[in-house]
This record gives sequence, C-alpha cells and structure tokens, in this order.
Amino acid sequence: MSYGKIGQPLGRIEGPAKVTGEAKYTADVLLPGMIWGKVLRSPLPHAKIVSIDTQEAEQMPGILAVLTAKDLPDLLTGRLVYDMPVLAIDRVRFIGEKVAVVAAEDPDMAEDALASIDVEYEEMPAVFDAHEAMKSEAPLLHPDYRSYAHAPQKFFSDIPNVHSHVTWKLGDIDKGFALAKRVFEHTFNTPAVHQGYIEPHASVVAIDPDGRVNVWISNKMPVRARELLADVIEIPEERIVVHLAQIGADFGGKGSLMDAPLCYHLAKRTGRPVKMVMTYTEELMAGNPRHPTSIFLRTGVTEEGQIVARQAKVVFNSGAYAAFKPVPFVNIPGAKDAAGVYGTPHIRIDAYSVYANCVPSGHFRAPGDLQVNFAVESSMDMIAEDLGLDRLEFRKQNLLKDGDWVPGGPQLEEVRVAETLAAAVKASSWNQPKSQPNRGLGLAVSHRLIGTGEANTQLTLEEDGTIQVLTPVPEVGTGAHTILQQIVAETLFLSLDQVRVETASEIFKTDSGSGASRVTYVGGQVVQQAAGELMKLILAAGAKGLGCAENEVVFEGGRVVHSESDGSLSLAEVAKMGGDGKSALRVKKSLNLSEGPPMTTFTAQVVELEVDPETGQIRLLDVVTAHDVGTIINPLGHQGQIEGGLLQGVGFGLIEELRMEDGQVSTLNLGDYKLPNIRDIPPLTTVLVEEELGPAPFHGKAIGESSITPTGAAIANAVYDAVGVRFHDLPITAEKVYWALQQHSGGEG
Amino acid sequence: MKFEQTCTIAAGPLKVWNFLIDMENVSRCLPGVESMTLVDEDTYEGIFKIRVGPIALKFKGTLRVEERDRDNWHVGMRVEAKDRRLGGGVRAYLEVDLVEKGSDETQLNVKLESHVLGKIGEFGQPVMRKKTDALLQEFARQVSQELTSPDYA
Amino acid sequence: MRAFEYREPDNLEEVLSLLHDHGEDAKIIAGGTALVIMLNQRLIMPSYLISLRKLAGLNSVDSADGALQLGALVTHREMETSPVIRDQIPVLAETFRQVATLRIRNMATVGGTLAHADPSQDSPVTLMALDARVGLSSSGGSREVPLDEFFTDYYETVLQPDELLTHVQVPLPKPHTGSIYLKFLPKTEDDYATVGVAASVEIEPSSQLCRECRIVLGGVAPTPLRVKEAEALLSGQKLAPELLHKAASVVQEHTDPISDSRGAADYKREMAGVCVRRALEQAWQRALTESP
Amino acid sequence: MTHTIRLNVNGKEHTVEVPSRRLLIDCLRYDLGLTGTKEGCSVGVCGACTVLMDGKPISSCLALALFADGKEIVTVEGLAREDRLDRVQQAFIDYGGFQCGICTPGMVVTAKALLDENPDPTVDEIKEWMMGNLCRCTGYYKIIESIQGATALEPGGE
Repeated sequence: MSYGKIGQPLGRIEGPAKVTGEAKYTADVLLPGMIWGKVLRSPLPHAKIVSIDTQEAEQMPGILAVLTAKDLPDLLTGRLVYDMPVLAIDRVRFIGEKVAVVAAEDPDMAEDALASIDVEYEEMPAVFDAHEAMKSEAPLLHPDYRSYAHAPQKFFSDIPNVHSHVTWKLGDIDKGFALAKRVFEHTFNTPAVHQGYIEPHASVVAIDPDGRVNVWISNKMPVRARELLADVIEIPEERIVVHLAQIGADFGGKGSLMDAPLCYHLAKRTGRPVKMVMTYTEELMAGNPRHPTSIFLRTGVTEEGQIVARQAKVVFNSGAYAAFKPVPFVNIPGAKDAAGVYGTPHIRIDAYSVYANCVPSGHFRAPGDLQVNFAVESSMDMIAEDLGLDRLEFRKQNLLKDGDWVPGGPQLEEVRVAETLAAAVKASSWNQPKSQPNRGLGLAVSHRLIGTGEANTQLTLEEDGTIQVLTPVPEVGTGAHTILQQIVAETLFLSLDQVRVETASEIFKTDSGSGASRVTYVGGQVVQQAAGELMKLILAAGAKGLGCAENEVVFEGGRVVHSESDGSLSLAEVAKMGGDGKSALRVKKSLNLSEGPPMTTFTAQVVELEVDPETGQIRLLDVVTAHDVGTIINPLGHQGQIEGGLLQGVGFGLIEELRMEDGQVSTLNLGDYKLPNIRDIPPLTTVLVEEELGPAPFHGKAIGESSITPTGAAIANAVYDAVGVRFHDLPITAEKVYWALQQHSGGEG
Repeated sequence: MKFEQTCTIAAGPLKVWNFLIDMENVSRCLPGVESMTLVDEDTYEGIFKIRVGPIALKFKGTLRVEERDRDNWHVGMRVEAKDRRLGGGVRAYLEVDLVEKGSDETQLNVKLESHVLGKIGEFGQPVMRKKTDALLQEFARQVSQELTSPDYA
Repeated sequence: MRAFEYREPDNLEEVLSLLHDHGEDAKIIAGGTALVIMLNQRLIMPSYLISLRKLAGLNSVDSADGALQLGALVTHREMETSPVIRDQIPVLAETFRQVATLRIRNMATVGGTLAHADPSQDSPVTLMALDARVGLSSSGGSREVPLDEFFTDYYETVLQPDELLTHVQVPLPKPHTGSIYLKFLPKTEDDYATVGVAASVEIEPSSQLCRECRIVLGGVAPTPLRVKEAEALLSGQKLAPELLHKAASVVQEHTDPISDSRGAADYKREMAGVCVRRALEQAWQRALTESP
Repeated sequence: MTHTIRLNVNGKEHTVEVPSRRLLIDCLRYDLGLTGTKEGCSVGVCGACTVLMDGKPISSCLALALFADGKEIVTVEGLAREDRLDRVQQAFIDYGGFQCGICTPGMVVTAKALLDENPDPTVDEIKEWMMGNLCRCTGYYKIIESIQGATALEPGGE
C-alpha cells in the first residue's frame, strides 16, 4: 500500500518553535505579578512532626506566605489511589517529603526563608527495603491504607506494607511443575532509576478575579490532571482550566500534579500568580523514579527443553506513597511479562507493591517490563547452559506462536517473534567465530502489548479552508502531534500545511493523555474516524452549495467537485456555507478502547561488548535492535523512538542508579547521577521487520516502549559470554565486574 | 553512617571510665567542640564546628547521656544538633565500651552511628564520612594521650 | 543564593587590599564554575565576592627561563588550545582537554581549579607531576610554593584568607622525558575521574633506564597524591612488568580514597594500581620515542 | 545590593539593574523575557542553559549576571535572521535532532559555535564538542546526523 503523507520522514510540526526557543514550557510561563513558591522538605525518612515554627520566616523580606498542612484542607491525592498529602500531615515518610511551602517575590527570597522554618520531629523506626518492609516486625507506613480513596480493594493483602498484590495466572502452576523434569530458581534485582527528562517539574497557577483557576503544569494528561486537582483543591472541574504547555519529556514521569496544588493554595492566599519549579536536586530526591524491583523466577522445563511452568514473584518498592501509580490495580503492569516471549502453558505471577521509607516510585517507560525482562532473559541463558542447550536454540524452541496466550493479554495472532529474533541474529556477528578473548555476545527478546485507553479530538474546517485538529494530549516529545497531522492529512487527501494540530483541554471531559505507547493507536484512530466523518460533512455541505446531491460530488485536488458539471468549491468556500450558516464544520469524537488487539510487538537485541579484565570496564562494540513493525507513519520519529529508548536501556544496564543510603538519595545532581552522553553511545544497527498488519491507523504498530526493554538483559548475557560472570543486579558497573572477576579467577586459581 | 574506632590506652578501666563520664574531658578531646554546658544531670548543650574546605558548619545542639553502665564499662550518648544557617543537622549515637586488658591497659572501643541531615547530608556525604572518621580517630587519640600524660592524675 | 556584596577591581593591589580587609568573609571568584554551584546551593555564604573578571595581567601564557608562566586567570580552554603549551608541554594541553566539558573549560581558570582543591580534579595532578610551583600574593608580600606542598586536605590549601593565587610556574620537561595523564572513567565519558594518574618519566637515552620519574594521583586521597616511594623504586631501573607491579602496589598502600558514586574505596585503590601501571608504561613509551 | 549592567544580547544592547546574586540564566529569562534558554540541572552539567558569551559556549546557570557586563551574549533566540532559520536549526528539524525540545536551545547554540570554529567536523569532533549537552530523548544519533547535515547547508541568516 502506498500513501501520500503516511511513511514520510517528516520533521516536527512544532520544530520551528522548538529550535528558535519560542516553544513555551511550563517554566517559561511569565505572568504579571507572578511570585515563586519553594518547599521545605523532610530531612528524616520517618518521623512524627511535633511542631513547625514559621514565625521568623513569615517576617522576612519579600515573603508573602508560609503554609503548612494546618493551612490546607485535610485531603490526600494521587494519580489513582489518594494516599499522599499535599504537605505532610503530622508525619513524614521519606527524606524529601514536603513539609512547608513559602511564597516570595523571587526564588532567592523564598530560599532565604526556608532556612528559618523550625520543624521539630520525633523520629520513628524506618524501613527502606521492600522485603524488610514485608516482615511482620516492620514499621507500618500506612496502617489505614485500606481506607484511602480509590484503594484497590480486590488487591489488598495481609502482608505488612503491601498495598497491592496482583496475580496473573495461566493454566495450573502445580500441574506445570509436575510436568517439569528440571526446576530452576533465580533472583534478580534492579535499582531506582530516574527518568532523566531534562525539564524538572514545573507548575503555575493563576486565579482569575471570578475564581477561575488557570493551571500550567508539566503533565502529559491534562484532562486527568484537572480531575485530580479538582478533588484536592475542592474546586469544581468546570472552574479549572489546564493550559497546555510543551513538556520537556515525560518517559512516564510526568503524570502527577506534583506542586500544582501548592501553587493553588499559595495563589489563593496571596492573590498573585504562583510558579514553582523543582530543582534537579529535588527531582532526584523527590521525583517518582522507576521502582526498585526484585524478581524471583521459578521455571519448570521438560527433558526436551520445553518450558512448561513459570512462577514469578515480583516485588516493587513503591517508596513512601503509591500516589504515582496510575493503573487501577495500583501495581506495575510489566510484571505480567514474567514469562517473556515464550509460550508457557502454566504460569503464575504475583506482583507485590510495597510501601517503604524511600522516595515514592512511579512509571518510567515500559514500567516493570525492563526489570522483568532482565530477569527472564538472563534466566533463559542460565537455564540453556545448565541443560547443555544452545541459548539461541533454547529460545527458538520455546517462542510464542499464534494462538498462544500471554498473561494479562489476549490470545495472540500474527506472532512474529521468530522472524524478529532471526533478523537480529542475522544482522549481528552471532554466527561468526568468537574473535577475541573478553569479548562476548548477548541477546534478549521482549514483547509489548499496545496500550489502551481513551482518546478525544475535535476537528474543525476553519473558514480559511484549513483543518484544525484539537487534541487534549500535549506534545511530550514523542512526535504525537506530527503523527496526528499526517493521519488527518492522509485521510482527507490534504497537504500537511492544511492541517493544524492544536491543544486544548477545556472542551474535553475525560482523556487518558499520552502514555503506554497509546497515542498512535487510540489517538490515531480517533482522529482518523473524526476525519472520515468530517469529510462526509464537507461533501454534504459542498453538495448543498453546488446545488446537487451528495452522491454527485467527489473530493479532488483539495476541492469538492460536482462530477457532472465543472462546478467545484474550495474548502474555504465550503467552510463558509457549512453547518448553520456561519459556524465552521466540526466533528468532536471520543474513543475508548478498553481491550487491546490480539497482537503484540516484539523486539530482539544482540549486544556485542568487550570487558577490560583489569578494570572491569565494559565497552559496547555493537548493538543490533530488531523490531516487529507495521506501517511506519513517520520513519524519522519512529527511528528516534528506537534510538532514544535504546540509550535509556544502555543506561539501565550499565550506568544509572539512584543510589540511596538509609533512604537518603546520595546522587543528588546530574554531576553524580550520570546520564549517558553523546560519547557513550554504541554503534547501532536497526533492523525493521516490516509487515502492514498493525492495529493502529494504516496498520501501524507502537514503538515508544520497545527498544528500551531488552537491552539490560542483552548486556548481562554478553558480559557472561565475554568473561563467564553472571550478574543478577543492574547496573553492571565496572566495579561489580572487577570484583566478580577477582573472585572468579581466585576460584580457578 | 556507621563508624568504629579502637585503641588501647595505658591505663586501667576505672581511670578511663572516670575520665570519660566527665563531659568536660569528652568535649576537650573532641576536635571542634566550641562550648559545652551542663543543662541537667545527663544533658549538655553545646556548639560544635567543623570545616570542609570553604564550607564551615556550626552545629548547635544537645548531648544526652542515655546509658551509663558501670558494670559493663559502657556509655551511650545521643547527639542532636542543627546548623540553622546552612539548613541541616546531625543525629548521632555514640557508644563507648571499655575492655580491661590488664590492670594498666584498657581497650577503648568507640562506635558511632550518625545521620547527616538536610542540605549537609545532600552534598558531600562521602567527604563527611571521611571527616567524621578522622574526628573519631582524633578523639580516641586525644583520650589516650590525656590519660597517659603525666599531668593527668 | 544568599545576598552578597560584589566587587570587581581592575588591579591586583585592590584585590589584595579587599582580601586583607575582609579575609574569611570574602570569596574570590574567577570562572565561577565551582563557586557558583556552592553559592547557589548555599553551602557557602560569603559577605563579599571579589571578582577577578576585570583584572588585567593574569591571563597570559608566557615562556621564559625554561619554564611556562601561567596567569591564574588563563582558562582551561586556553590551556587546551594554546600553541605554546601544545608545543612545549603537550601533556598539559592533553590534561586540560579532558576536564569536564567545553562549556566548563571556557570559564574555569587555572588558578581557580588549584585554589578550589577538589582532589578529583585532573589538572592539579598533572601540574604536580610537572613540578609546578604556584605564586601567592597578599598585601604583605608574595611567596612561591611548590605544588606538592600546596594542598592540605579536601578543598583546603595553604592559601591564607588574605592571599591570592596569581600564577603557576611549570618548568619545561627535560629532554628524554615522557609524560601522560590517564583519566579512568568507567561509567560515562563526562565525569570526574574515578582515578586520575599523571606520570612523568625521564630516561637515560643510551641505557633506557629511568633517570627520574613522577607519579601523582587524583581521586584517591584528600589531596592530589604524589607517591615518592614508588618514584624511588623506578629510578635507575629498566621498565619491566614486575617493576611496574611493585610500583603499583606501593602506590596502592598510600591511597586513602573515599567511597562515592564513582566507586567504593577498595575499588579505587585497586584501580589506582592498574592506572599507575598503565600510565607509567605509556609515559615510558613516550620517553623512548622522545629519544632520537 | 543591585548593580547596573550593560550587555548585548543577540545584537541588542540592554541595560539591566540586577541584584548581585542574580544568575545570568535568570537575567535572560526573567529580566529580559528570553525564555528560550532553559534550566535543567542548575550545576553546569546538562547544557540546556548554554549561551554564547563573546562567541564561546558557557553555562548561563553557572555565571552571575554580572559576568555578562560589557559582553556579547547569543541565545537561541538570536540564531535565526528575519524568519530564516540558521542552518543548524533547520538541520535539527530535518534530521530529527530533537524530540521534547528542552535540550534543543542549548544544543543548537553549541552546535552553531562548533560550525563557526570548525566548518566540517568529524563525528569524533562533534562528540567531543557536544559532550556537555545532555539529551534524554534522541540517544544522540540524530543530533550527530543533524550537525553533519547542517554542514551541507548554506550558512543561514546573515
């Protein structure tokens, strides 16, 4: 199938704004009379607040308000479960929790005042490790968690501090292990990792004289944010306008209200617009990083090397609050992939999300998938070796097939994992003889079900003949707006400059926003459908204007043409006669997909690396990433998603760790919390295994969360291949490799 | 952060004990203590200064003796102090144990568990650890020196 | 940032007199790359900031009497790109090129990095291995201090509150000398060194024996660490693996690293050994190729 | 404790009254309203705040506003000339050199300085020059392609 606009490697529609500095992010919002808010955070991981003395701070120059929990309504908030106070109420549960907030004429003055607030704490026993928190003697962080609004009753647990326990099952796990000849048990751990977006969270609130609340916020789900904000500031949703700004990347981390409720309270108290921008230190101390996770796998394999049973226990450290988890079961969805890309008849997966006195955890691109894939794909290599099987053949033998079920997913069709894996292997040096000592190859395979949810749009034929596409989804950087433009232009046979994508949240009641790689799938479908309906309206209005019947007109060359006469109308002309005379033609559409298609997408990666045995340092020599893709709507953006995700996967595998000691994050700026830079990138080969059969418009598939997932495991497997040392914990730092090698060679003499 | 220091002092345990339960001696042996005043039987208020390069910390707070177990030669004291200018503080528990090695020889074991809080804890934690370790070492050295100096009776 | 008074004298006398008057209450600012962070984080709160940015005369690289004289205000980028330095002491340009990123190098100054005395910095290590001396001035007079007597502790030096570091003197390497700065970056390419080693080896060209050498490490002690005991091991000797191992283990004994995000203390100690071996080997190679 | 500074930003002279503790980034963003320059890490690592001072890339988060007195500053707003994008800007769009765009002002300013000094850089030279600019979205591959692509375009604007 060939298209006009689909498949074009187009630059971003917001490109000129972004390269000239005109694009406005929340922190760029400047309002007359605007003042600044800064928060005082808890230095203790778990303590009662005995008293807070703000008197001195209030007297300081430029200080306009100092608020503590006593000044706010006694309400909790969260992306789903409401378990987190806006300012700590009587008790702090992590180092970095907000205790008081100051508004001042400038940020320096606000900082001046913070040091003068005196808080007296009474320390309480704290627990930092999720497994420790699950023990009977552990201090309880939220004794009343069952009473929180939207707490997921179906997933309550009697285990201390477990706020959600979700089980996924296929077949009968006991039967599965009974069939197995060999049973393997492995445990893996991954650390907290910050999303690393370069824009720290920012919020601005301005209250109009009539009480209307204007909000700017780095949040990818503005409609949902409005709903959440309405609850926690007790203002009806209709009185709140969330203005959409550019978002300096999300990667799952920008779905909460963060400081917006505080901005509101300060604005209300002072009568001035209030801005709060977190410092990056605050981001690292009190953002919502990827969950530290431990994964226990129990695998049953037959004599022939067939996997027949997989039991998994995945423990997610939620940190002090579950407030940053958006899904209804308030747990991490990626746990359901604990059987990997392998057809396994008997599966039982238990995911526990556990409170502990650390920074609250949140979503980060492919939430849970990376952690679990690292475990699953490492264990595949370990089992193969133990059974004396080739690790590639062992995988091939067990791959998912059409008709297989995946936990928490559908019965699969169009399974293309074998092709994807073969493509990755073929593009790599897998089948070449091992070149040098201390070099190794590793592979890993993952899959990801496409995200579901609700999407909305409004399409309008404007009087100048252009189409305005309104979406409540902000551009978080993934290129969503460009893709929506392409889909509408393609559907309406228009040139790109005739389609303008604009954002607005006011006119939509609900919306899932950006996330879970759903924008192209759900958001694409809704604009495609709306465009189809708009075309019908255009043709009808055109026919009316041309004085003929609807079935006598066609849309050709951007005009409504009466096929029998020469008569035609431009879109601008149609617009003027459309609808009820003056107003433009308009379609407003909503689409809510609760079930995904019976299709998933696969990624296979091969990593080649070299280990310096004297230092443990790892150098990536080559990375091949192969993707099972449908029609690619925008190759430039598609490849960008692959490359960006891959480097985040490399960070997860080799570099990144939000280090904590007794709940205190010790990597508190980007000088210590290292993100990969331009000199750290590995040589990369991308292979696209294309077939036009995706579920998204024009048979596209999702890509946003694909390349990040298998990299950690592929690296771990390559390290093992290179030097014979198996790592159960990420990241695999030079230091860990060095000591493991010392031990290793010590053992062998 | 946890620290331990051990040293041997050429003095009997009773002599060392009597020296250590006098907070004036303790404060003198601890570098950086600027003042220490008795509030009640077991509580002292004081000021303690430490420098890390250009960063000058001045902690003001209390020291409370919480354990004084003469039979087991064990003292435990809690320190809570704040630096208001910088915004941060320390919370620490210091344990001193004496082990009789002979009538004229005592092993001094010092154990410290400390938390550096707020701004001070956020930055330079590793250097603070080193400094604290050095401080404890110096404390043990000073105690030993004073006890064995001819001036101390 | 806490408020402060800003002074920007255009002559040295005024700088020194301000320092004399305000001492501990004042801070000198040049490039600002380290100081502004500490000010911004409110780790330091001086009453006065004395800027050297309008001060003339301390920003040149001069070659005279077998030495390079570096003004304290020469930037890292100038050190990296200066033809004189590249020609006469290439290892110095190589070292400065490895410091942080271009933006930092455009601002940070030679004097600033020495006065800041962060033991993880690169250039003090190489400068020490090159036997550099620093010139310090106060309104009471001037003195010169060898760099290996300059640093006293983490972020601390012999600089008195009323003193300013005005210049650095680096003797030109003797003939048949090879020098290297090796920056060990196991995590990402933009980081402080987990271990940094500067090695300088002068050989006797006919015998190829080591006549004299310098071994200085960064990141493994409260100050840049020169290990004379290891240097002594090498003098009069020929390069051989066992000798390098011996030198490396002597170096390891002298290290006193801290555990941080760049590595635990025991790992840094091990790496100090590896890096010293590698650095000596490379320096030796350079010395050999220097020889006609 | 305020001071009057005179600085030239993107070819325009400004006289601004600033407190001594004002950072250059805040002066540009809030005193002059030039919010194109972004603040990321605040410690000179991420490069989002990069501006050119007398032609050289610096971190405006590490410079006091007072440092800019008498200097020429170029920000991202100063690259395009009369609606014509600089070639670096155009190439970043054409080659997909950004996604969320928060690092882009610092990226294009830094890349512009590179091409001013070295019109035909190798990949290694691009990497060395650009190392101080972090991007979390692209994985940098398309940033390298953008800069290489820019060298093939006519120098823009002027």
